[in-house]
Amino acid sequence: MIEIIIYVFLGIGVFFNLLASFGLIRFPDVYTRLHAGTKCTTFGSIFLSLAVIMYGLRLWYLEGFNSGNSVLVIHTIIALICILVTNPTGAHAIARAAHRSGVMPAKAVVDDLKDDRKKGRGRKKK
Amino acid sequence: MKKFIVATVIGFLVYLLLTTSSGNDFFIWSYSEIVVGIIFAIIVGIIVRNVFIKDNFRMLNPVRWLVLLVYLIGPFFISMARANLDVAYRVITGRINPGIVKIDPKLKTDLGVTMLANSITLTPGTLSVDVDEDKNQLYIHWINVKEDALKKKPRDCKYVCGGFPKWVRRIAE
Amino acid sequence: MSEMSKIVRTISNSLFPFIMIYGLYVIMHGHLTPGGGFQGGAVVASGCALMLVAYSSGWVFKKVKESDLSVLESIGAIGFISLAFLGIGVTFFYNFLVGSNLLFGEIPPAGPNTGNLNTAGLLPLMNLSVGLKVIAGLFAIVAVMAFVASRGMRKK
Amino acid sequence: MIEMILHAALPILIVVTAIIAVLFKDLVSATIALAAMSLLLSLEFYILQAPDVAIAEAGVGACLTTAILIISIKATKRMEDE
Amino acid sequence: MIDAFMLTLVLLIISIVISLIRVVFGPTVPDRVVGLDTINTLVIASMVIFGAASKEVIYIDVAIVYALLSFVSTLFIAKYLEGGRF
Amino acid sequence: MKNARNLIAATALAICAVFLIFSSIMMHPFGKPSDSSMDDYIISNAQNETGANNAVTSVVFDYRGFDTLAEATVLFTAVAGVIMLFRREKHE
Repeated sequence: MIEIIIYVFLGIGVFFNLLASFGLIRFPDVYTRLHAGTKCTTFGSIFLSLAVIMYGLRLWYLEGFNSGNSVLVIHTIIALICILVTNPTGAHAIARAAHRSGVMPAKAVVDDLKDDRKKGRGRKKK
Repeated sequence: MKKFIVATVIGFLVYLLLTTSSGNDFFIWSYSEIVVGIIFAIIVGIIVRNVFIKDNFRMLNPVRWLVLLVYLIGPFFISMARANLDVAYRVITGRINPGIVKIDPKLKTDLGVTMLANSITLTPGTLSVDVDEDKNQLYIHWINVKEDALKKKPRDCKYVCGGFPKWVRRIAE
Repeated sequence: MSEMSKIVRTISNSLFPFIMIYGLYVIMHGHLTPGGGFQGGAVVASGCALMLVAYSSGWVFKKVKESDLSVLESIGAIGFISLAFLGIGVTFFYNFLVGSNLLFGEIPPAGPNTGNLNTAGLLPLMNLSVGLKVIAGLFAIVAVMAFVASRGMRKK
Repeated sequence: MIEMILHAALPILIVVTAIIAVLFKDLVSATIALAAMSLLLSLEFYILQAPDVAIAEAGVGACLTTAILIISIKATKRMEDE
Repeated sequence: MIDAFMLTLVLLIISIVISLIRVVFGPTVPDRVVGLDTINTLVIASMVIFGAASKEVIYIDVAIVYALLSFVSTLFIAKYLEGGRF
Repeated sequence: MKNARNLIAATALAICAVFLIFSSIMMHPFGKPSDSSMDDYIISNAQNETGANNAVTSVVFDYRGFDTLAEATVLFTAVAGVIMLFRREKHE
């Protein structure tokens, strides 16, 4: 039973990771590529880590309470938390750097940030 | 002094999490691990006490952590799954309508703004690009701009991030 | 404009103690798990570089001076060499603590096991001194270079 | 069989990223390619079951080397002269 | 079970190759950084998978180190691109 | 002139490639060194003699301690050089 759950989780994780790299190729500009590259890899990594956590819990149950398998479960949870914290922050840093270095979104309907930055710069010059 | 004690206790708990199943003197830890962990936690607490906690001790309340857990498992995870299906749809069809909008979530603390920005980055169709340092307003790249949202100048929150500011206010303020 | 945005600063503040605890864990468990003085020292130095990039080099040099970093590195080097000299009664680098009832004196059972921290004699102490040396040295290189780069930009 | 594929594919990727890092004229792009090479090299060490070297490569190669190179580029000119 | 993990690892390597195309042909520098960020997360995921596949408990430590430190190099490049002083 | 230089470089590259391919064909199988007496000694005795579970650390810090000493010297020299090169002048 639990093996089927592990297989399903592995399948979902690999599907979303592949989707992320295809989205990276297909989208037209930096910001939409960040959408694919951040969300899909984070979601896929969550499911891959959940599969490993299930596997470790199963080993922990089979081999007894004092075997070393608790390290597998807890360290995977810590790695998952690190990914969840650092990944969106890195995406935010890249997006801000791209906008400040002059890469504008392609085919944009509305761009409030550009207008506000232009206004602020004008005020500083006066 | 209070900052030092909080940083030390949190460092010690993290060290205990890292060294599970090292013996069976004290549950699944051995005494030598605990002694070394206390020494390291004191060193780290002395170094980071002014950086780790600025001035507020709101997150020490365990009820807030419980609400955070409920938030992560419930609405956050569901909207994250919706986000990924949305991205899959856009990868296959290639239909986008992007723009950068400005919203005013009316949050006061740094932690609240950080949590809201990271939640927005991981949920459907939105990505936080920049933050106003004084007024805590967020600039958000939106992959599919709706016409209704463009009427007022600080755009309406409910189109972009749903009920997230309410949850974040309950957790971090 | 020398600091990064508010989100990056908040995340760096809450991640910095965790990186330090993790690096000290890698240094201290060098004789049980993969890692050791050099690896853990590189991890802690990278954590300090995270603070340097989130704030600025001027902010870092208000907290710690480069002469302090030099002193820390020298303490690490002297500790390592004196630990090696302590066993000069038999040979240089003689591990005299193994098998005695002093600090870190036990001998683990043969074969694969989860391990006990209180083993291996001089090795944890040497790991600690090398770790101190690597932390101070690598962070001093990065911080001094960043400070000189920003000062050169200001002069123009 | 699957391990053979891994041991054949990863070194080819490492060589490709190294050649890219040499060929770029923009130094920031070359640094990015070098960081990607360092990541893949660490994965190769990890698959060859040498986690000690993998941690050292992670700390020094992927983080501190990138930092030092970026700081040096900041203090000098960015584009390479023809 | 082990075969499933190894097959997952091969698929992750294929996805790393596809992301590498964006690093090579990205028209601007931020595009290349996005590719590097994606490769970071994929490498962390494959390290976790291989640690479970080889049944070595202590190998997961390397994945934690990578998850913490790859973020720092991304921040350095981002700070250079937005023109801030170090 | 430039043509001749390219020719020499191509020849050297070809010779190097031939030797590398030959050595990779003649290489030992993975995990089986040609002389394994030293490895066997360390694998069987390291845990008992130094008391460390991780054999790599026992080699680096105990059996081959002088290498680590030299590495520490290299790092010390590098840090001293960088700090001396980028020192802050007092009169500024």
